[in-house]
Amino acid sequence: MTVTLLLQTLLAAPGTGNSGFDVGRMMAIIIAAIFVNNFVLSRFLGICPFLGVSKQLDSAIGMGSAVIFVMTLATLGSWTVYNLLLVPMGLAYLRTIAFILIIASLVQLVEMILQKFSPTLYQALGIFLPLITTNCAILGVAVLNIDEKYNLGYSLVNAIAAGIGFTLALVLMAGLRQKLELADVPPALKGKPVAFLVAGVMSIAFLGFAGLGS
Amino acid sequence: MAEMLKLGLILMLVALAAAVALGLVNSRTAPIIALQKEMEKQNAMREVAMSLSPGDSLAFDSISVEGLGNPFASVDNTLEIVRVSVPPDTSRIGYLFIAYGKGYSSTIQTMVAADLTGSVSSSAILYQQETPGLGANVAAPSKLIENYSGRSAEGILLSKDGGGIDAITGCTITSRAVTNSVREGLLAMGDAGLFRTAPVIAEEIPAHQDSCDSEEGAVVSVDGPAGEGGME
Amino acid sequence: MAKVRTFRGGTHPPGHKNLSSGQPIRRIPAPELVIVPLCQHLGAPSKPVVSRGDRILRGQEIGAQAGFISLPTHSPVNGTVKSIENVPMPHRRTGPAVLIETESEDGGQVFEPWDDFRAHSREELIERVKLAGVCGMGGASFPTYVKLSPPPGKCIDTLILNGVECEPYLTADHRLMLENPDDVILGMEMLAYALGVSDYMIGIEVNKPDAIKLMEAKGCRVLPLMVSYPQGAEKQLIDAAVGREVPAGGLPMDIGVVVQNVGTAAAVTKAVRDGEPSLRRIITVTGGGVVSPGNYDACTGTLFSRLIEESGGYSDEVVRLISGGPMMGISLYTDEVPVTKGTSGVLALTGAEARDVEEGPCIRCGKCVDACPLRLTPNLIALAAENQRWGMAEEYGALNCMACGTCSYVCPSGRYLVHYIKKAQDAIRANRGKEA
Amino acid sequence: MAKPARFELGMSPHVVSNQTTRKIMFDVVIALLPALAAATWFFGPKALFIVLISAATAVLAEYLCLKFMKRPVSFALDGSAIVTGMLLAYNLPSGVPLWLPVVGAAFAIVVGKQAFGGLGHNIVNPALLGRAFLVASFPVLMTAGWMAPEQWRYEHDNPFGTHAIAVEEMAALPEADAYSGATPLNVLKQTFDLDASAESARSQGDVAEAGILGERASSIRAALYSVSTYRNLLIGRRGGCLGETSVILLLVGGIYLVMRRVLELRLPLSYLGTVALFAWIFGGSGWFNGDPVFHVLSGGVVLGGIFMVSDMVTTPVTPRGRIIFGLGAGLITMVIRRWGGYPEGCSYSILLMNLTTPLIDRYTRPKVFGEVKNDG
Amino acid sequence: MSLVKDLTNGIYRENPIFKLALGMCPFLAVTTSVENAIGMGAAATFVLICSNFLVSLLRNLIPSKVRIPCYIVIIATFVTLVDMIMNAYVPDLHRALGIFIPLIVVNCIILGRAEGFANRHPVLNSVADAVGMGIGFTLAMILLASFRELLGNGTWLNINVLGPGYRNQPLLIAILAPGAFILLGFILGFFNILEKRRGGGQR
Ligand SMILES: Cc1cc2nc3c(=O)[nH]c(=O)nc-3n(C[C@H](O)[C@H](O)[C@H](O)COP(=O)(O)O)c2cc1C
Ligand SMILES: Cc1cc2nc3c(=O)[nH]c(=O)nc-3n(C[C@H](O)[C@H](O)[C@H](O)COP(=O)(O)O)c2cc1C
Ligand SMILES: Cc1cc2nc3c(=O)[nH]c(=O)nc-3n(C[C@H](O)[C@H](O)[C@H](O)COP(=O)(O)O)c2cc1C
Ligand SMILES: Cc1cc2nc3c(=O)[nH]c(=O)nc-3n(C[C@H](O)[C@H](O)[C@H](O)CO)c2cc1C
Ligand code: SF4
Ligand code: SF4
Ligand code: SF4
Ligand code: SF4
Ligand code: FES
Repeated sequence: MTVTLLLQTLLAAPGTGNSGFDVGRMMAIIIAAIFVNNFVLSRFLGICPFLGVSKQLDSAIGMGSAVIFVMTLATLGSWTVYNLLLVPMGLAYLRTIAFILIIASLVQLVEMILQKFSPTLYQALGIFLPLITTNCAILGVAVLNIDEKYNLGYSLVNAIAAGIGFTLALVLMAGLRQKLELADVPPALKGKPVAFLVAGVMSIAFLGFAGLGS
Repeated sequence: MAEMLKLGLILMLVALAAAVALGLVNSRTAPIIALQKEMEKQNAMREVAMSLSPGDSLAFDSISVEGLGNPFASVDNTLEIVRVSVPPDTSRIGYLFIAYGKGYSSTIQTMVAADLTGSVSSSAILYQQETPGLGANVAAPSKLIENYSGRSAEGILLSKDGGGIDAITGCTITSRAVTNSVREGLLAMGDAGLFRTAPVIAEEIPAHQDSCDSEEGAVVSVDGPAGEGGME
Repeated sequence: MAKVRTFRGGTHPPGHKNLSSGQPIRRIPAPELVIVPLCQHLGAPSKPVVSRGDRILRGQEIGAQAGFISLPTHSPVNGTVKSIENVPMPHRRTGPAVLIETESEDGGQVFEPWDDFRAHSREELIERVKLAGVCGMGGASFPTYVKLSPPPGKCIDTLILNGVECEPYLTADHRLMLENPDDVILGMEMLAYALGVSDYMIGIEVNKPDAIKLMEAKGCRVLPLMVSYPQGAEKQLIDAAVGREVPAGGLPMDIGVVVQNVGTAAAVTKAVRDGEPSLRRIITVTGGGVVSPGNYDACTGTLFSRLIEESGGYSDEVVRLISGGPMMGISLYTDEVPVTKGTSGVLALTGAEARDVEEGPCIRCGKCVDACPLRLTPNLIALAAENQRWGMAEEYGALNCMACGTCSYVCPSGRYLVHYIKKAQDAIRANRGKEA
Repeated sequence: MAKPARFELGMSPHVVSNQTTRKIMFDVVIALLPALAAATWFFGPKALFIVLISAATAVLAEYLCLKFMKRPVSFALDGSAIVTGMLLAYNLPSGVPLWLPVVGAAFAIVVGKQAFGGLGHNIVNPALLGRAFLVASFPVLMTAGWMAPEQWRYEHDNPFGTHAIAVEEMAALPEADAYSGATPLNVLKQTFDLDASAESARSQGDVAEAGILGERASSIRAALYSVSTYRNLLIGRRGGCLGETSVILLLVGGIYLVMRRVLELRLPLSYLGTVALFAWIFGGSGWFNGDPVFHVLSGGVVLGGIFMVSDMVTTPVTPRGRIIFGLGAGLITMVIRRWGGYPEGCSYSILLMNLTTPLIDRYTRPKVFGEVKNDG
Repeated sequence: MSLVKDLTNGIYRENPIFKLALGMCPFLAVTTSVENAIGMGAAATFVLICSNFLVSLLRNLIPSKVRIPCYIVIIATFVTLVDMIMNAYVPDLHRALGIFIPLIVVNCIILGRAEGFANRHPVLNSVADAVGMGIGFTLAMILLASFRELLGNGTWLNINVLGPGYRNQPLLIAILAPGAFILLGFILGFFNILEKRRGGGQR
């Protein structure tokens, strides 16, 4: 009884008593977050790790998985705190502070838990976790979910899909950069400039997804 | 242990100071923000509703109709509608509502004024974040929304979809989003019985010639003066 | 004729074999001065055992075997040792050689001729092959006796004689099979006996139908092969002939096969039946750069210039001189280099024949990938090597490359793929050396 | 008879095949000519003009870049820039202003090719990048510049000409829309829109309206999926980008390339095959009732399949990789056609798959000779 | 002397964007117009100055173990302040900058300067550093925004520059996402060339 009530509350759109989870809308959110409004290539979120961790394919995959993981957790934490704590208490203006603290402590927690219980996973993801605290894609997804007024279900879907979209861009970028390492890039454009050009080219290609799912 | 306590205390202190500072500023800015929003909306409402009865000063009161849904509106499943009247007469001369449509890159909000027969007298884009130079052109006084005027739900459909409204070139998605959201809003209001007759071709019945009478619709609540029943 | 087989990949450069394939082998007498290199085989050079002024006999050992992978070297003439010095070699570097002033060319039967080799034990036969200094005549000049003595545990079941001669222009093996089939077949039986295998055959490409017919008529088992370069490479030949893949980094004997060139077989026959060490070989002199191409039977230590003379000298358009075939041969700046046991051809190319394209960037057409018989990605290895990314080159399999040149041949951008890959191999090996 | 003092030295192999990059590129130019003839026939001399301007700009841009970067300018004449310029022009509607190909070709060469190091180093197809750049920059010109075939010969009195897209039922569509969206795929996309409207009418209980809309959609589709449409698509009498219309003449070019051993068939076949398969699966209004023939013949997939999927610089080099590339591009093409914002997905699908090329190459590198046995 | 150095440091020599490549997301996202660039720059500069000031002031009071959390709280506080103030007084700009205002929190220029500079320097220097970094960030944004607005819309700070003919058919892509990446790529390349010229001249 309480459990159903709790579930209903959690799945509800904020501000109303309705719960709802429409598969069609979920698909639209997923497609939008991965392809149409890709975090990196269209929304400009998470550019720093996108540039910083895309030199090697392995680290790109590691970073991507870590981001998906943390995004999901951060969404869970931030959505719950915001809608079940801050809003009822009239403290919605503390959103930014609350979210950044939630994310920072979540990352700490995850790091500790991983280190203790799954050293292999920690080995794989560990070095990326501290980087993630100050990654605006994570805070971005938490804030976007509130701005879009998604209920918890949609928020989680959006978070996972955004993480996948980030990973997709990162992995493609890593492949392309490894190819470019052997290319005869003009000296003036070597390094960061050409990385931005690659991102621009990717971003143009992703325009092909425009309108998908709408 | 004492060390930990001390650290925790310092952190608490900092957080507390922050919260207090923010609370203070918030208490200053919150009313301004609310007022700002309200002013914006009032202005938009006045501008759009003017077409219902040019020259008169108007009064608004909002009603909410349960069951009129719009998945993109902030408030699920409830289409918020404002009744327009010319004071001191309390009889309505038409309605205002905001239509929400998912466009190319944003949810576009269109404010629509409809007369009692269900035909649009004017509309304006309240919010959009479409591509500048492309979809964003709907917000510039565009032929698209001007074309709604004088049409009822039936007529508000893109030519491509078999209706008579021409899309903005290269912006089918935006155009369709706006058009369909307006159409759906009107249809929903018609279904709720807010219009006096079943929607008719606008030219046949002159606008605002009738007085207030029965509202058999599923009106649930009639709020006080505009501004408190938020249309956000 | 049996089913025609082949391997996957490869290419098909124009053969140009008819320049010399109709020319019977001509025996060239030894020149007045023979320059006998002491490192005609793969492995450690033999140690000189004669000194200046010594009078020596044909077939006499002038260099002693200097290790396991090494062979003795013999004098091809009767004469006087003039000097021992470093001379330019066909592989472009210099190497030690014994210079001998020729007096005559008779004798040379230094071992006891065996009428019936089966009357002797396998070990005796292998010992004879070693003492006679026989090494592979198909390219790598690997000491043949080593190949005949597999380490314990390796079980050899198949012997393939390599009569493929897939390099364009070259016809020495072809002429040998036509003119001296009995020596080749007898040699093959001797090799089979030494290895203890009963399954042996000879692989010949179908552009030599007369050789296939002749060998078959002599009762020899022939595998006709489609014309494709580099079918003569042993891994590809084994794949084509018996459908087995030599493991990467492994040797043919790992899968129970030994491959020997037809010329090697003939040399074995000479050593066993006639008791004569390895002193001469058959060489094709050809290309548009010589007046009348031909095939010659010359003794080791004969200068290339002498062979060219025999072929009527250079034509006017000659630009490039190559030891070996056009695909794997080495270009020389001088023709004053001696014939070795491994010299299969001397090629003089005109400007029109020789490669004359500027190198462009790789356009990733994938032709090299499709053509590489070892299924490497030559374009990627080369790119990595150009950027000194040795680790990446190794990851792409640079060490497997056998330098057959197929990739460079097909590349429309004229990229020096083999060159880059070889550079990567050197760097990788050097790094390994450092680490070790 | 003279013996040179010294022979030239060179690395083995000392002989090479007679295929060169320049020959390959000019073979492609030759193979593109039949389609150019069709473009000129159907869209007038302006089409020819656009192609010439685009190719000339491409070569000039390449020359200037090479000069600026102090690289051998002879590369500008290796033919690849001409191919890029021509293919970009082939991807433009014939109604565009003449400065558009200049901007597009310059972008294609400078940003799409030279910025990454020139021939062989670019990561995506320069011509398609140029097109996508133009679509994003000038969406109205690029989506409304269609001309009806042979219109130029009928002056301006009848924008449709007598043949138009040879779909009589098109007359049922409002003139303006039909004109600006005169390509077959545009028409098909509009039937999907009609279906959607019918669906929403039905959900609102307006069954009659739904019936009418649905009827209209399927009657237009029936006209599209017909032999007379196929015939027009084959010969090129239809609206569309100027180089994509005549399937037969494109195929003539393709066969020439195959004969000259320039075109390797794995990519085109896997691409076109995948388009056909998914066209059947979801290219229609529901499931498993699409028309593969219509989908393969219309839009740019034949042009893309023969000339762009096969641009070796930006597609995988490995045999298996090429098949995977074709599969991916075919799938994305059909997804965009069916559900995306654009009527045609060919160019974006190839661009998107270009991005995956390094990954595909990496994971499909063939097993080195002898490695299989080693594992066993 | 050193105050001036601290001030100019961030403008060119250690420009947060061109040299340090920090804070890329807001940089790319809000440079669609010069107006937005200035707004974002002002907001970030304000937060930078306040947080550097406060951090420098409190640097001896806060134990190092809780340093980072305290900084985060301080920065987030100022960000929220800016958020509320902009929302109240410049609502249009607030709407245009959208989610990137709260994201100033994670902009590592700010945390980076708090941790890397204010933590070790006196108040005055810290403020100078913040002003310099803020100006550097703002100027960089104005540079990119100028290109994007001019090419993509034909205007500069909403002033019509390139004429109605151009505005009819602008290079729309410049204000779209790809335009930001590509233009920034070329700007960085241009700086590389400049740098090399200067280096070459000195040698
Ligand atoms: C970068 C970009 C931005 C676009 N922005 C919009 C937009 O804001 N509104 C819109 O309707 N279409 C937009 N489109 C175009 C749509 O994807 C689609 O092509 C168009 O709606 C088709 O309209 P048409 O049928 O009128 O040509 C955009 C396309 C691109 C590439
Ligand atoms: C270090 C080394 C050891 C070899 N050991 C053997 C061997 O034990 N048995 C054998 O049959 N061949 C052996 N070979 C010979 C090779 O299998 C091969 O015949 C030789 O490298 C020449 O091949 P090619 O002419 O195709 O280049 C060896 C080669 C090398 C380089
Ligand atoms: C690319 C390549 C092509 C070769 N072609 C031939 C050939 O045509 N005939 C031949 O006898 N050996 C050829 N070889 C050498 C063989 O691989 C092998 O070493 C030889 O047949 C072994 O016999 P041998 O030791 O008697 O020389 C080739 C080697 C390579 C790497
Ligand atoms: C079969 C073939 C197809 C080609 N297709 C294209 C193409 O679609 N777009 C293009 O810009 N260049 C194309 N080229 C030319 C060339 O590969 C191109 O300029 C390089 O991508 C530039 O590095 C093609 C070349 C060949 C041989
Ligand atoms: S290259 Fe090697 S395989 Fe080919 S003919 Fe010459 S020796 Fe034989
Ligand atoms: S030279 Fe090496 S890489 Fe090239 S084809 Fe031969 S084996 Fe393959
Ligand atoms: S053949 Fe030459 S151009 Fe083609 S992929 Fe190989 S190296 Fe590149
Ligand atoms: S904190 Fe943010 S802006 Fe700074 S480097 Fe990290 S991701 Fe980039
Ligand atoms: S500012 Fe660095 S990830 Fe967004």
